[in-house]
Amino acid sequence: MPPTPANPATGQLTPLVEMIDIDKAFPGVRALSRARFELMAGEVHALMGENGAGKSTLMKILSGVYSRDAGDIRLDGQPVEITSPRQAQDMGIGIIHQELALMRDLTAAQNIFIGREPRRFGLLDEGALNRDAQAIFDSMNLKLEPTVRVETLTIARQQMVEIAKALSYRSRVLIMDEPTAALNDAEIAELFTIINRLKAEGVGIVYISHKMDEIKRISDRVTVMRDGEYVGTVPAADTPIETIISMMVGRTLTNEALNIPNTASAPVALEVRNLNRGRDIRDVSLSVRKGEILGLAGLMGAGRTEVARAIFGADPRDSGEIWVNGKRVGISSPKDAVRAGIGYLSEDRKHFGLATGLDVRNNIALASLERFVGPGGVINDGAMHDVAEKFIRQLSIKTPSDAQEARLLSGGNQQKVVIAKWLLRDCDILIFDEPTRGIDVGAKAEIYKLLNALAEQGRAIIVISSELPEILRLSHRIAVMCEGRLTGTLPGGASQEEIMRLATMRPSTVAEVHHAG
Amino acid sequence: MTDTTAPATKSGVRISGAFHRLLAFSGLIALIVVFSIASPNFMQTQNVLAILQATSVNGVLAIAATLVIITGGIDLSVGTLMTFCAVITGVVLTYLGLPLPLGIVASILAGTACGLVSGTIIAKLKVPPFIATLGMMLILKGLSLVISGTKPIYFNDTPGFNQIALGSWVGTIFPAVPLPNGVLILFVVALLAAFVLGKTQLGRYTFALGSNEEAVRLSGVNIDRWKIAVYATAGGICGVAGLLIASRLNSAQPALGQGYELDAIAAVVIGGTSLSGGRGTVIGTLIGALIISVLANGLRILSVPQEWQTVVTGLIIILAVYADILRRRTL
Amino acid sequence: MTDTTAPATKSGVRISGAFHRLLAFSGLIALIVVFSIASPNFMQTQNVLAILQATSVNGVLAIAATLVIITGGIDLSVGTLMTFCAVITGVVLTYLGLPLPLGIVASILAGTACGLVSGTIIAKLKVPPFIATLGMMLILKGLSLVISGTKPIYFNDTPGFNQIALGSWVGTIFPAVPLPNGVLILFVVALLAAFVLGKTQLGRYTFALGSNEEAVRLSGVNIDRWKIAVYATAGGICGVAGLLIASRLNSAQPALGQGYELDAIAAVVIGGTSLSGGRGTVIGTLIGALIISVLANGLRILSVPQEWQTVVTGLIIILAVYADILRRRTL
Amino acid sequence: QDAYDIALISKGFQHQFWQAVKAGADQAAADLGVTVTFEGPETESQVDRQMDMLAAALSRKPSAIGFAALDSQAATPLLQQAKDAGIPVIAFDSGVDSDIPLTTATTDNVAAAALAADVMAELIGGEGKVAIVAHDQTSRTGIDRVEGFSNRIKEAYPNIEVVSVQYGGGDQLQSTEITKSILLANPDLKGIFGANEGSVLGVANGKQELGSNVVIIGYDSGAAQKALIESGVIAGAITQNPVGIGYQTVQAAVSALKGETLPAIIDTGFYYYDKTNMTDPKIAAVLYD
Ligand SMILES: Nc1ncnc2c1ncn2[C@@H]1O[C@H](COP(=O)(O)OP(=O)(O)OP(=O)(O)O)[C@@H](O)[C@H]1O
Ligand SMILES: Nc1ncnc2c1ncn2[C@@H]1O[C@H](COP(=O)(O)OP(=O)(O)OP(=O)(O)O)[C@@H](O)[C@H]1O
Ligand SMILES: [Mg+2]
Ligand SMILES: [Mg+2]
Repeated sequence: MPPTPANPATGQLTPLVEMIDIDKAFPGVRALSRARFELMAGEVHALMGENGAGKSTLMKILSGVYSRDAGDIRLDGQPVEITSPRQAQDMGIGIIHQELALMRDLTAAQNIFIGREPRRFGLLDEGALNRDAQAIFDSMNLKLEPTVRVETLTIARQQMVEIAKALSYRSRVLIMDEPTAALNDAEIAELFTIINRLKAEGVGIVYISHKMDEIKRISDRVTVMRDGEYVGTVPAADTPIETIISMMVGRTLTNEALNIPNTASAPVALEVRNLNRGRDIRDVSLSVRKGEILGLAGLMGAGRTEVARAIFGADPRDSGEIWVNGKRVGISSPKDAVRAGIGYLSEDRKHFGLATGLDVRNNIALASLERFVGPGGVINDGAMHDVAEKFIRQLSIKTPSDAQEARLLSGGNQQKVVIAKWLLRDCDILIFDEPTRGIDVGAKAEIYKLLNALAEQGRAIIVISSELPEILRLSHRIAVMCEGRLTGTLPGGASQEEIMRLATMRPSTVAEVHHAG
Repeated sequence: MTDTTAPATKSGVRISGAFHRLLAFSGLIALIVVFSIASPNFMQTQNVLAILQATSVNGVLAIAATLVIITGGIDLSVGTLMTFCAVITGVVLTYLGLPLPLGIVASILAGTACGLVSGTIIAKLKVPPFIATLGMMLILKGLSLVISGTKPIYFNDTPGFNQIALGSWVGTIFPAVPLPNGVLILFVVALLAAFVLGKTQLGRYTFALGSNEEAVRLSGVNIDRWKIAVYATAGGICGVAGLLIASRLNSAQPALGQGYELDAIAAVVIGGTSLSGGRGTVIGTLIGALIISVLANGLRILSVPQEWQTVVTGLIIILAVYADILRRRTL
Repeated sequence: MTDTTAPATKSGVRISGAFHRLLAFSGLIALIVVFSIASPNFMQTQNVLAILQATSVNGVLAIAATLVIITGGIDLSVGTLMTFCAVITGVVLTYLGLPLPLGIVASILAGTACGLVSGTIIAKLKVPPFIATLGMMLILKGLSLVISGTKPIYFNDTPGFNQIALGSWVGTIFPAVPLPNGVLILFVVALLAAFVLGKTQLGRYTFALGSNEEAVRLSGVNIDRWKIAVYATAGGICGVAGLLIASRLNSAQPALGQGYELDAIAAVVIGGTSLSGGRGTVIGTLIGALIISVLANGLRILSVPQEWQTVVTGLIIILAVYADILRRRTL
Repeated sequence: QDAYDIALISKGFQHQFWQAVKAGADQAAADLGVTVTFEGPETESQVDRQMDMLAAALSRKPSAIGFAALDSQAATPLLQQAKDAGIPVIAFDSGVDSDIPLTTATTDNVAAAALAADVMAELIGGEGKVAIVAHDQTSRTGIDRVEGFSNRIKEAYPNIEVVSVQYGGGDQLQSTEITKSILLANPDLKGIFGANEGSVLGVANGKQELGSNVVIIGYDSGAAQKALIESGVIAGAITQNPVGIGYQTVQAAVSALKGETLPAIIDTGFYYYDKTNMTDPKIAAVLYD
């Protein structure tokens, strides 16, 4: 470990948190091996590593979720034992978990203050509860009703609720495990304002993310892990991104530009005409050609996910037609869509993507099980195993075997499993909603390559992403949505500013209706 | 379990949902209308009181089950716990000859204590609620027989004991409404339970546990303690049911109670509470319990042969719940 | 419901888990050891056969329940469906005087058809499984009484009918092992069910549905069809149970069956299958069913008074499951 | 004038014994031109369910009520209600501890079970071990028959020991398993008394499954039990006169409605029957299928 630098802001030398030589093993998996980490007060310390490197595990140990097998934890230089989340909270350690841990049947405000409800005369004071939650939302510039049930929120909004909840603890140490994975630029900017404010107040922040640009923007130091081991700690400002990446993956990645062929003359594979659904989708029409990747951009809540789900038949639509390869198709459920050759990767892998209790192999095969069925309905597990192994290699899914239960994988690796499921299904038309959510740089590049290859084979692909660079890098064309409407379509080489202009182009009538409702 | 309840019905007491709640009565109202037309005897005061009286014990048990089911658990022991509490009351009042208030306290304490034990086995030993309460059901069933010597214990020496369920405090004030105390007690228990669920920390954690237990734990809440508290509260409510049934029969019948858990859970589920936890209402449970007893009473009043009563009950339970699902979907 | 099963035990039949499975017998083995020491009569061949025979009906019902529970559903109708199938067999063989094979087919078909109806109500009408199968339980109970005229139907005119459960094909080949056919049939059903669960598409979707139904739907799978198929399969298995019980009693007893669902579900849960779905094994269920019948038999052999039998059964069920939890935790 | 509407609330419904009572009641209804309904709870422990049935019957305003009380004390308030409404009440099967019922059509279960004990003693030669498989530990009939049998043994046959009393809920399958355990635990067992139809059928089943030659005394009749007595699996059984109970209850109700006076007790009698006297018209008349 390099010598600990003095905190630039305070000049204080005792670290707020020290984790030394932490070991942790799960059945069949060595998650951490002599892992180290150090956090100063008033510092944003990025924790980096590939999917499955052990970042979440290390932070779960710090926040009392897991117990460590070996190693020391020091707080303000004093050795401590952290045995429960409650104890971590009492020590001033707060965490935003990577896998959202919300109570779906409760409201946003009830979630935020769970365990610390304001009371009057011994009874719950819902008024105060909602006011307090509203105050936090206001401080985050977040427009959200405290009384909305989190189950009805999109994953991005749920993420914002988690952030609000973590802020409400006023912790000295705040761990953020991929807080921006589901967020859009605007919300990320908002989050960074908050982080800077906390930093100024002397809070130590652990920041985990796979978005490399954020690391430069927000962090002071970067610690890199690989395979559960400590690789090194470097100052963020004067370390090139390439160096950090090579520390993460153990080699240098070449960032090849993707060649984007012209598809303007190819036949239209999917056409959506005048799609409507309540207030979320208003008269959306779009089309994708064979061999084309259409990026779908927009701010949080623009309705992109809603459009995708409506096309896929996951939600009923009020009106609108769907045409595949020039033929109108009736889609009223996902099975119709899949039969018509459409696949949809959900943005919410935990609830809509992964059968968490099944193993990796069966999750990958879930949408294509018929392929492995022999006479008498008997499954050919050998063939399934071979296919699963292929994807495990191709997407470098970190798992002890293809028989590991999906829920035991790290977040990014779970995402890869869901992607593999749709790659295996081999649909003519693929709708990928936030496909690289939580995926590390190396694997991201691999997925971009795969998507490109699929397009070259003549597949039509729609990519919904909150990361503009991703949209710009992948898309032949970019459609932009705002408040349920399609506000414009741009060519692949469009600038970020053009996209943002369309993404915020809200017709006054729309705004009125929205606020009235 | 598959959750088929729509977002609209949910936690606690809330005024905004009042209209919605009213609609939920529709299945019940349809039954009442049909039976009223079919038989002139159905809507007579005496019969209405008989229906309410028949609802009281199952209603109270169902409220206990509601609390537990909202946490995502299940309580199979409600029926035999009720009996056990009745037997304890019998021991206190008849065998020991202690005064009535002590008998009442004993019943509720015994219920709470047994709930505490179930809750502890579930929370601390991590035994699934189904097994823990199945075990409790059998243990209590046996103990009731042991303690009572397999004989009913009569309350003949405690005059006024049968007034707990059969008297009518309301009737003494408003002679026109001779509401039996048993029914009054059911309503009071329902109000209290709705209040606890909607307004107290215990209620909040009840919903939270059923919604995502792990998330509650990660939020630093002592989930064991609250879970135990829920089972203990449910146990106490079963103690009330024990008093009701003992008072109604003027005796503690030690062999009764098994099988009652199914009716209680059925009332809860008919009332729209999901067995997967996280959502549920006391008023829904009351409606569910009423549907069950209106159905039983109505079919009897119409002199439907007993084997057909069973068939029709099964059909109507499915239809009532389906109607409720349709209503929510179109809302 | 809280999921307390550890990662190690999960879907299907897998060889790597064989050792682990063996350990799961420990609770059962402990019981057997204790009873063998306590009574010299316990381990006699005849008593062992009696225990196995006593497991056969509940074991088959529990296997049916296992399938449904793995999907995250529940089937309360297994007991009365069994009876209904027995009555149908009675009608076919005794009232209509048709040959034996038709009676067998009729029972299994009747079970499958009823399962199909339950499954359709659940999948298409979105009625919660608890309600749909509760309704079915009542409907079938009533119909059994109606069809049979509330009288047992005897199979005296069908010689050989009672050989289905009581004969011993194994015994005719190996006279030293007079295994009753009922037990053989239980094992065959278990093997088939384990095969279906572990090796077929139906089995795969059974686990997938219980693990995350919505994810399966969004994978383009026709979940309704598979869900219905699971309930229909479970129904068919109940048809087998109907044959077993009818053959054992040489009659279709229309009033029997209610309450059997609790024993069946208990066997499933004692066997480590989680009521929240997604995991479970047939072998676990068999062990669960055996624990229940060993316990009942052993306590009777020891002439423990009945009320204490109940208490001890309750205690031991909790302890057995707790021991299993400890074992998994330390694995 | 409308035909009389008589509501019978019994202790059970599905058991063949109660179906025989119902058959008698239906017969009387046909003979006397009245209508009867017949209802009973699932098990004989469900006292409160029986109260709900009685309450619903009262709401129907029947002309008369026939009532077989699971617990007569518990029913007192509702019976009072019937009396106040001027609805005559006839008790049947077992007595109701109250002066409200105008008469009771009943069998003396204690005496009947004692008769079973006497026969048993004779058949096993006055010594050895016997067991009882009964239907219910707490219901009146269960208690009376178990006590009637075992008290008689204790008083009159010092060399006979009742080694086990177990309860199978009247469920044949459960009674079968119970019987097998008893037989296996007591290889020298001489006899078993099955205290109701479901129990004794289970006992016979268990005996046959184990190939034992234990002496069985049964209770009630029914086609299966009669066949088993015929074939010698069961030595013989006590029969009450359930058809008669049903018939006489309805008849008494009609008499009461017509203002006739009734005897305090209508003893419907009980008999021991076996292969030898089954076809005796007096016996055959009280047996049911
Ligand atoms: N409960 C568990 N049981 C078994 N293995 C586990 C468990 N939790 C984590 N692992 C394994 O430990 C390793 C580290 O996982 P961890 O979640 O810490 O990775 P991560 O660095 O956060 O990855 P990601 O970027 O994908 O979130 C992974 O291989 C994962 O599969
Ligand atoms: N202020 C708000 N509070 C709660 N829900 C909102 C709000 N604004 C929008 N929504 C909901 O967000 C949903 C639209 O989000 P959707 O996920 O379809 O959009 P998206 O463009 O994919 O955004 P995201 O980036 O969040 O995935 C609608 O269901 C809408 O009702
Ligand atoms: Mg992680
Ligand atoms: Mg989205």
